[in-house]
Amino acid sequence: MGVKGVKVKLDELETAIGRFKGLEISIGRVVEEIPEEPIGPTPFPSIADLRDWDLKLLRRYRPFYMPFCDLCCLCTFGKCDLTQGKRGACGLDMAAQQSRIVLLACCIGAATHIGHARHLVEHLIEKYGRETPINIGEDAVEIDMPVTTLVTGVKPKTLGDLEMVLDYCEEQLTHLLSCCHTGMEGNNLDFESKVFHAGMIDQIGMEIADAAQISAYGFPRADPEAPFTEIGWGVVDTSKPVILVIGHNVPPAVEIVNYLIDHQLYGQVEVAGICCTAHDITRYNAGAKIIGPISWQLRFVRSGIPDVIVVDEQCIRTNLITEAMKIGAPFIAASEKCCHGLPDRTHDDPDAIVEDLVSGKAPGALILDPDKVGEVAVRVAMEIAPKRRKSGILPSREEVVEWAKRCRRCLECRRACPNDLPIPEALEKAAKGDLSALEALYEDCIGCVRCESACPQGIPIHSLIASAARERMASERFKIRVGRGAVQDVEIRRVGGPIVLGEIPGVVALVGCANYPRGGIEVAEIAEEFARRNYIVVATGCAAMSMAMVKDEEGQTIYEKYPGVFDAGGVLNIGSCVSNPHIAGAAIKIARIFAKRNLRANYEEIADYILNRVGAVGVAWGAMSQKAASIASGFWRLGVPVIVGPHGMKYRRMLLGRREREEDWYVYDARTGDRVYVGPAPEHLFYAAETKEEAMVMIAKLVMRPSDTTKGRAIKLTHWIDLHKRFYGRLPDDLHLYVRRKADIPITMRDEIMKFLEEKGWQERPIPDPTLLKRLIRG
Amino acid sequence: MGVKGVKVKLDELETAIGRFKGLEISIGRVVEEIPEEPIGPTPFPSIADLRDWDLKLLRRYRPFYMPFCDLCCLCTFGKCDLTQGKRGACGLDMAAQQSRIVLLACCIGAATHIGHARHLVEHLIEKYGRETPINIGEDAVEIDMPVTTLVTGVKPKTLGDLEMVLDYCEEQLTHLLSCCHTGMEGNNLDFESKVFHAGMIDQIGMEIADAAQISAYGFPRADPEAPFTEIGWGVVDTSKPVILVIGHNVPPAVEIVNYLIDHQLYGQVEVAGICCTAHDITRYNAGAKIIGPISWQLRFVRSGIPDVIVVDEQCIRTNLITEAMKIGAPFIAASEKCCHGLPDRTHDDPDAIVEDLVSGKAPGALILDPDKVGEVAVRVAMEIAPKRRKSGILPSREEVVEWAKRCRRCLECRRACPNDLPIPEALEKAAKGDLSALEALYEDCIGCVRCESACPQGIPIHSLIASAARERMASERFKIRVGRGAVQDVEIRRVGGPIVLGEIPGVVALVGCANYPRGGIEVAEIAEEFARRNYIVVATGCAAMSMAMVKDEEGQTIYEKYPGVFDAGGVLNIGSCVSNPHIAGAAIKIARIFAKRNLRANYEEIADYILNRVGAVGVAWGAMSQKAASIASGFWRLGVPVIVGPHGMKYRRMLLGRREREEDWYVYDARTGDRVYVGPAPEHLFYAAETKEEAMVMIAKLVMRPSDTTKGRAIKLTHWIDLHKRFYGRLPDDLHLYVRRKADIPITMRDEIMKFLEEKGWQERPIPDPTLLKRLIRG
Amino acid sequence: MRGESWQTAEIPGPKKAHVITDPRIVASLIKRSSRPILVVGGEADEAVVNYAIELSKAVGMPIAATPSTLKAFAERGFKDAHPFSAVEIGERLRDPDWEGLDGSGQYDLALFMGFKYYVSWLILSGLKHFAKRGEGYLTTVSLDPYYQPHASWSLPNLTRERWEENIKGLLHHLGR
Amino acid sequence: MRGESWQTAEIPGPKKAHVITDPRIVASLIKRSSRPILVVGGEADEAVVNYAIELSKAVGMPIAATPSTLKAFAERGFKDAHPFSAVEIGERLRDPDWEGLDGSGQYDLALFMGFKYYVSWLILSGLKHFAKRGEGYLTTVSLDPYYQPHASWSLPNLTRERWEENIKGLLHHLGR
Ligand code: SF4
Ligand code: SF4
Ligand code: SF4
Ligand code: SF4
Ligand code: SF4
Ligand code: SF4
Ligand code: SF4
Ligand code: SF4
Repeated sequence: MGVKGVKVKLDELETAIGRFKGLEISIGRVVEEIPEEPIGPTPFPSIADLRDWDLKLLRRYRPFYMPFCDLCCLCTFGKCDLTQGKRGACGLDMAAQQSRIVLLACCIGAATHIGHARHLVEHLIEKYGRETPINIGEDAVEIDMPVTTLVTGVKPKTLGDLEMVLDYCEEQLTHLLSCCHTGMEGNNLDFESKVFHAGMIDQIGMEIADAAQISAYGFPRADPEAPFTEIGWGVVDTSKPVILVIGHNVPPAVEIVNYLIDHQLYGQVEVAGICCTAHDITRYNAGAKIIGPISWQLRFVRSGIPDVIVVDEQCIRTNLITEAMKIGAPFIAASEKCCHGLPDRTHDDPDAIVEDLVSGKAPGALILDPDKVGEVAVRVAMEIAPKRRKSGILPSREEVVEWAKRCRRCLECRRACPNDLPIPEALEKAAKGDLSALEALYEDCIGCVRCESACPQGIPIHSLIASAARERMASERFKIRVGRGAVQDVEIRRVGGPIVLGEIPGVVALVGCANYPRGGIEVAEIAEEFARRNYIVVATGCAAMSMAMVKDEEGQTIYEKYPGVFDAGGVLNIGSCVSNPHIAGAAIKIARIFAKRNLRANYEEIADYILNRVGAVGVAWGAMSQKAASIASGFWRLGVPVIVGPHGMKYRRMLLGRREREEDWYVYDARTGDRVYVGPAPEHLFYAAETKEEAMVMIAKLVMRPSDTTKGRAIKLTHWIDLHKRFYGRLPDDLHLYVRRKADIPITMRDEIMKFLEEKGWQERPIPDPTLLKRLIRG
Repeated sequence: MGVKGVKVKLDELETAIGRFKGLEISIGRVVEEIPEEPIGPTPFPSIADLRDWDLKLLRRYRPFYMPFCDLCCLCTFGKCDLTQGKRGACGLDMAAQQSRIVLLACCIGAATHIGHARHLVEHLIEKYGRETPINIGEDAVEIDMPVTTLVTGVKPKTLGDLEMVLDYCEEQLTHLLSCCHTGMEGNNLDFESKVFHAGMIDQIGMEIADAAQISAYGFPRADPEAPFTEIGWGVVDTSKPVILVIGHNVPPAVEIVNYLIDHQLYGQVEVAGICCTAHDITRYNAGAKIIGPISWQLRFVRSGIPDVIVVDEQCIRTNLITEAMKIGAPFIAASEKCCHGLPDRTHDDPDAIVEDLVSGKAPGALILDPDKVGEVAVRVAMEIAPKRRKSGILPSREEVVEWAKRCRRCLECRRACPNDLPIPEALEKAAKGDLSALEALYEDCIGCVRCESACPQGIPIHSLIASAARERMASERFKIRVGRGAVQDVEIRRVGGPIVLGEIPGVVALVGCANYPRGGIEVAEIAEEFARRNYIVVATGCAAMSMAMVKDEEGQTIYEKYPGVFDAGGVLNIGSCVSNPHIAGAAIKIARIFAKRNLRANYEEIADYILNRVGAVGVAWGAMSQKAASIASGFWRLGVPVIVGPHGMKYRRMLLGRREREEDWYVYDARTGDRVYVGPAPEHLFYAAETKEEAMVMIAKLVMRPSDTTKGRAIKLTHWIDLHKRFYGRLPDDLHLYVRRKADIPITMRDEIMKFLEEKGWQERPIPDPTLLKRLIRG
Repeated sequence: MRGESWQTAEIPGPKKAHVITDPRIVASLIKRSSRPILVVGGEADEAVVNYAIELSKAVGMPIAATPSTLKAFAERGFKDAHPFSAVEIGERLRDPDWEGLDGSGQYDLALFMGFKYYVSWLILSGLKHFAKRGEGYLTTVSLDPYYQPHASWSLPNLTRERWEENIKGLLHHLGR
Repeated sequence: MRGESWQTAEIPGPKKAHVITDPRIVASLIKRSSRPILVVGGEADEAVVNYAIELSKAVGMPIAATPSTLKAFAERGFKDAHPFSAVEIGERLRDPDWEGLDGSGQYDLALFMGFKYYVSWLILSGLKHFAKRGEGYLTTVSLDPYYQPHASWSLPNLTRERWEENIKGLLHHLGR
C-alpha cells in the first residue's frame, strides 16, 4: 500500500499544481486559524512541555512498582539483576526499569493505534479523496476532534488534514521509544512523565482513526439512537455461509459487506466479527453480527461454524491459522502487520486465489487490498460453505468423558491457567460422566488455552470446556446497540452542569479487553449497578460487548433497558477501542461548553479542570494489552482516574494517592490564591481492585471532585456510603475526609455520619474554586 | 523545542507564501525528478514491499534462536511459559517471540537514531536555515545520501528536504513497533522480515543525522586526510578547567566550543568527550579530545578530573548524576530524552543557573537549549575549577589494600560480572599488598560496576581496579584521526573494480560498542591484521576508538601507521555511530559507480548486487545496544554479513547458512538464466564468534562472494587459509566448497590444496554472473 | 514442586523466598519482630479469617484487611482489622516513613494470607524490591498454601489439609 | 548455590537442568544413548581437551570442537574432532534433519564442555527449546564446572578440584 499511496500522492501533486523539477517546498505544520479562539501555550507539545503538570500529578499520585521480574534483559549487557537496589550495567535501578517497561508498553500501544490510524487514513484518502470532510456528528458536534485540538491546537477539516497530525504523533512516538534505549533516561518520574506523553499521543491516534472511519464510512454520528444488532455465540445463522472477521482495522470487513451489497448477495452470507472489527463493521452495517470479545476466538473457530476467517490487525490469536486449518476454513490475512507466513497474493487474479482456497491447495492467503479481500472472502465462503462439514473440532459429550479419563492430575494445566481454574478437579468429575464442573469453568475461562499447551497428555481442555457448555454457548443471543461515536454538544450542554456540580454522580467508562478474573459478567454487574444509580455509563471495546452478554429476568440486556443517551442513567456503547477518545472528548467538551475554557493547545488547563471538576472514572476490568496501558495513561494525564482488575497489577505499577498525607491534597483557590485542603479527591490515578465489589466502591469514591457542590457531594457520598455499607458492612473509615461542610452530608444518614464525624474531630472547611495551576488564580 | 520548532515553521510559512485562512494544502511526498535516472520499483517501501527479498535471504540464512528467557512477559495475559513448544495466551510460540524481541530491540535502536536525527535536523534548521545545502563531500561526492536515495528514490538537497524523509522513517517505525503488540504478527520469518525493514529505516535515520551535521557544522567532508586528535584517559590537561561531554547528539558540545571561541577562551578550557559526542565534537574541532568509549565513563568521572559534566542522549550511564555529585562536578542534562529528574532551567537566566551550580545549591540542571548549555557549562567550569578538589574518589594504594581485606570471598561480584572476572582472587592478592592481579583486570573490565552493586561488603571494586591501573590509565595517550565521513566517488572508482573482482580481498567494518569479552585490544588486533593484509578497514563509534588505544613498538597507533584513504591497506575512522551509513553507502556506490546500476528506489537489485559481489563484512565485537542490533539488521538486508563477539549471542538469534546444504547455494546466472551452484558465499549473515581468532578466520571467509574472479578468489583464499592454518593448525575442512576452478587456487599452496581437493572428489565448476533475482536475467 | 512458583510462569529472579519447612520458623520470626502486621487479602474465606483472628490475638498483631473481608471480621466481633486494599497496603508498607495503623511507625514483619496467587506475588515483589528498612528490607511471610518466591519466607505449595496443619502448628507455637 | 545459575542474573524459566549429583548419572546417559556427541568450546584448556579425548575414546563418541581448539586435538593425534563453532553446531543440533558428522543422522545426546558460561547458556537454551527429537527433545549435558540450567543435566557449580574429580569419576564409570 505504501507504494500505491506514494504514487497517488505524486499524481495528485502533478495534476494539481503542475510538474516539479528541483522544486523546493517547505513542509511545515499548517495551523489553521480559528478566529474565535486564540492558540494556547502548548501547541504540538514535545516530551518535556507538559512535564511540570506531570510532576504535579506524580507528586500526589506516587508510583508503586511491583516488578514482574527481578531482572532487566533489554540489552546484551544484561541480563542484569536489579534486586533490592542493585543497578544494571547501564546504571539503571529497579524503579526506573519498571517505569521504562511501562513506557515501552505504552509506546507499543500508541504505535498500534497510530499505525492503525495511518493505514486507515491512507486507505480512506485513496478511496474517498483527501477532501472528504471530517464529520463525526453532523451539526450536533462543533469540535470534531477535541483531543487533537486540545493537544495540538489544530482543527482538522478533511481526511487530508489528518496526515500532518499523524506526522506529529509518529514523531513524538519515535522520541518516546528512543527513551527506552539503554543509557537514556535515568529517573523513574521522568519515565512516568513520558508515559503520560505516550498516552496523550495515543489518544490523538485513536481519535484520528475513529474520526476518519466515521467520516468516510458514515458510521453513526454521535447517535444516541444507534441501531441494535445481535451479539453472542448463537447469533449466526449457520445455514448460510459464514465469514468471520477478527481484528481492529475495518476496511477489509467493509469491503466484504460492500461486495455483498454490490452483488446482490446481501443477506445470503453471514458476516460476524470478534473484537473491534466486530464493533466497527456493525457501525457500518447493523446487519453484521458480533460474536463476542477476544476470548471468544478459539471457542467460536473450533465450533467449525466460520467458513472463511479474515483477520486484519490487533488482538488476533497469533496461531489462529493453525486453528483455521483444523476446521478447514480458509484464512485470509489482510494486513502487512500480520502476514502469518502466508504468500502475498495481493497482485494475483482473484479467480486463482479463490480456486486455491476453495480447493484447499492453499490454507490461506495474504491479500493487502481490502477490495480484493472483499471479493475473495465472499466468493470463497459461498463456494466452500456447501462442501464444508461445519462440525468443527469440539468433542462430543462422550469424547469429553474419554479425554477426561486420560487426565493424570498433574496440575500443570491449573498452574498454567491465568485464573487458576480448577481444571483437574473438573476433569475428575467429568471422567465420571458429570460435566457440570467443566461447564462451570466456561464463564471464568478467557480462552487462552495455556492449559492445553501445558498438558502433557495433550488434552484439548478448552474444547472440553466449550463442549460441556455447548448449550449455554448456543443460547448466547443478546442485543447490543452499535457504537454511537461521540457525545453531542447538546448532551454536554444538558449534563455539563450537573456533572461538574456533582448532581449527576459521575461518568463511568467501562473499557478495554477481556482478561477478566471471573468472567465478563462482572462488567455487566458493574455497569448495571451504576446505570441504576443514575451515573452515566459509557463503554467501548470488549467491555462494551461483555456488558451486553447478560439478560435480566425480562430477557433484556442493559442496552435495551437503558437509553443510549449521554445523561444520568444512560448506557452508551461508544464503539470500538479507537472510540475511546470520545470519552476523553466528552470530559474536554464539558470544560469547553459548560465552562467556556479555550481548548486549542491548552492541555494543562483543561486537564486541571477535569481532575478537579469532572467526576469521570475509567474502568478496564479486563485490561491486558499494551494498547490498554496507553489508553489508561492518556486518561491519567487528563486527570481521569482508571481502575483495573487484578490482572492489571501485572502492568507493574500503580499511581496511588495517600489519603492520610494531608499535605498532598491542597489546591489553589482560583478566586483568592489561597492554598486550601480539599481532601483526597480523587484519591488514586491508577488503581487495581481485587474484586468487583472493591471496584464498585472505588468507582463511587473516585468520582468525587474538589469542585462538587454540597448537593453534588451529598449525592456522591450517598452512593459511596451505600455501596460501602453493602459490601463492607460499615461506614468508610475515611469518610470525614470527604465531608467538607455539614451540607455535604446526605440527609438520610445525617445522625450516623455526624456521630462518626464527631469521633474523628471533624470540622467544616471551605469549598474552593480548585486548581493546581498558580497561573489560573484570578484573585 | 517542539513549540519553538512549530512556531518557526509557521512564521516561515507566513512570510514565504502569505497568510493562510482555511487554506487547504496537500502535503505529500515530493519526489524530485533526477532526469538521468528513472525511479525504481520500490519508492518509500512499506513493510511488505521487500518481503520477497527478505524471505530469499531467510531461506538461506536461517534463524537460530537462543532464548534469553523461557518466558514472555510483554502483556498482562502473561507471564507465559513458552518452553518447548508451549504457546502463550496470545498463541505465540518461542520462535515468534524471540524474533519479536529482536524486532522490538531494532525498533528501539532505529527510534533512537531517527529521533536523534529529527532533533538534530530541527535544531540545525532553526540555526542555519531550511535551505542549508546538504554537502557531505563537496565535489568529490555525487550522491550525498545513497541509502536514502536507494530506499526512497529521493535525493535531498537541503536540510529542509530531510524532514519528509524523517516523516517516512517515523511512519514506518510506528508500523513496525505496532507489530510487537500482543495479537499481531504470528510467524517468526515475518517478524524477521520486519526486523530487516527496521534496520533499513534505521540506516536512513543515521544517514540523515550525519548528513545534517556534516553539512551544517562543516565536519570533514569525505576527507582521507582528516586531522588527528588525541584519545585516552591521559590526554586531558588537568591544569585547565575540564568539561566532559557524553552522548551522541553533538549540538550542546558544539555550542560549548563556540562559546569558548566567541569569548576568546579557546584553549583555556579542555573539552573532552566520551562516546559518539566525542567523535563528533572532534569532527567539529580537532582541538577537542576523546577520553574513550562508553566503558571509560565511570573510571574517568571517578578520577575527579571533569569539572562539569554535560550529557545529551544515548549511552549515558543512567545514574551518572550520582557519580558526578560524588566528585562535586555539576551535571548538565541537555536532552528532553534524558532529564534525570533535574529541574528544567531552560528558560532561566544563565547567571542564576551558573550561580546555583557553582555554589553547589543545585547538583545539576536540565537545559534544553544548546546555546545556553554552551554558556553555562563554560562559565561553571571556569568558576568552579579553581575551587574544586580534583582528586576524585579513586582510593589510594593503601586504601585499596584496606578495602581488599574486607572481602569475604563470597563470589557475588564475580557472579555479577559479565566477563566473569576473577575479582575475589585478585582481591585476595591485593589484601596482601600485591595489586598486580587487580591491575590485570583493567583491560577486560567494561566498567559496568555490576560487581559493586552485588558486593555485600560495599567494596568499590571498579574503583579499586582503576586505582590499581592508575599509572597505566594516566599514560593512555594515543592519536586518532577524526571521523572523515563518507567515501569519495573517486575512491570508489579506484577500488570498485578490485573489490568486486576480489583483488582487494575485502572491506572490514569495525563498528559498535565496547561490550568486549576481553578488552578493546582485540579490536585493535583484528584491525591491524586485516590492514596489514591489504583489506580496507573502516571503523566507527566505540570500535574506532578502541582501535586507536594500542601503540606499536614505534609508539604509533594504527591510524598513524596506515593511510586514511578508502583503498587497500587503508584504515579509516568514518566517524560516530550515525556515520555507519557511509559504509553501507560505499557498498551501494560500488554498484552505482562501478557497475552503473540505478540507485533510486531500487533496493532489491542493489542488495542482490552487494550480497553477490561486494566482499564487505561488518564486525561489532562489543555490540551491546539496541542501536547496534538495528545497525546490524540494516546491513543484513543489504547483503552484508555481520560478526559479533560472544556477548552478541544475547541478541537471541543468529542468521546462519548451512554450508553442506548444497541446494541453498544456487543462484541464477544473469547471462543465461541457469541455476548455478556457487558455494556457501557468504556463508552466514549474522554470526557470533567466541574468540577473536574465530572472528578473524570468519572475516576472511565471509568476504568471499560468488562473483570473485579467479584472481580475486585466489587472493581471498590465501588470506583465509593462512589465517585458518595459523589459528587452527590446518586447512579448512570446507575449502573445496570455495574453490570453483583450478585458477582459484593460490599458487603457493597449489600442491597441498590439490591433494585436499582430490580427496574431496572436487570438480571444477562455472563462475556465473550471480543474482538471486529472476528478473535480472538478461539472457 | 513445593518450592516452585505455583503459577508455572511466575519466575521471580535470583532472590527467592526461603521455604517454611516448619511453622516454628514463622513463630520465631513473629516473636523476634518488634512490630509485625498481618495482611489479609480479598480471597480470604471463612477459615482464613478465623485463623487470621487467632494469629492476631496470639501476639497482639494488627490486621490490614482488604475491605471486602471487613464484614467477616466485624461479624466475628474482631476490632483490630483496618481497611486497606492490596495495592494500598502494599504502597504503605513499602514506604519507610509510613506511620502505621496506629501512628507508631512502620512494621518490620508483614505476614500475608488470603490472596489470589498473582496478586500477592506482585505485592510481595514490590515489597521485596522497595520496602527499605534501614540497611535492609522488610521481612515478608506468605502464609497461603502455595509458594510465593517474592516473600522472604513462604509456605510451599500445599494441599488444603497440609496447609491447615501448618497454620494450626503455627498457632500452637504461638501459644494458642 | 550449587544448583543456581553461576552468573547470578541468568535466570532461565520453569524448566531447569537436573543437577548431576553423581557422575554415574552421566555415564548411564551416555551408555543408554545410541548416538552421543561431545561438543567442546573455545574456552577449553589443556585439561578439558585431554578429558574430552578420553571421553570420546571411552565410548567412541565424536567431538564437535570450536575451530580454535582443533590445534590442541591435532597435537594429541586425535582425529575425531570436527570443526564447528558454537553457533554452527548449535544450529545443526537443533535441526532434527541434520545428517550428523558422519552422515548417519542426528544425535540423541549432546555433552558440552569448555565454554564461556554465557555462551553455552545460550546454545543450551536454543537446544532446549528447539531441538526436537520425535515427540521429545535432545538430551543435553553440561560438563563444565558450573550449573547450566538450560541443559537437561548439568554439573553444579564446582571448584576446579571437585570438577576434576567428577570428570575422572565419569571416565571411571565409562571404564577408563
Ligand atoms: S523481563 Fe521478562 S523476558 Fe526478561 S528475564 Fe524477566 S521474565 Fe524473562
Ligand atoms: S538495559 Fe541496562 S539494566 Fe537492562 S540489560 Fe541492559 S545494561 Fe542491564
Ligand atoms: S483456556 Fe481457560 S481454562 Fe485454559 S488456561 Fe486459559 S483461562 Fe484457564
Ligand atoms: S495438565 Fe492434563 S493431565 Fe495434567 S491435570 Fe491438567 S488435564 Fe490432567
Ligand atoms: S478491548 Fe482489548 S481485547 Fe478487546 S478488542 Fe480492544 S484491545 Fe482487543
Ligand atoms: S504477549 Fe502473548 S506470550 Fe507474551 S505475555 Fe502476552 S499473551 Fe503471553
Ligand atoms: S565493572 Fe568490571 S569487574 Fe566489575 S562487573 Fe563490570 S566488567 Fe566486571
Ligand atoms: S562480592 Fe565483595 S565480598 Fe564478595 S567476593 Fe566480591 S568483593 Fe569480595
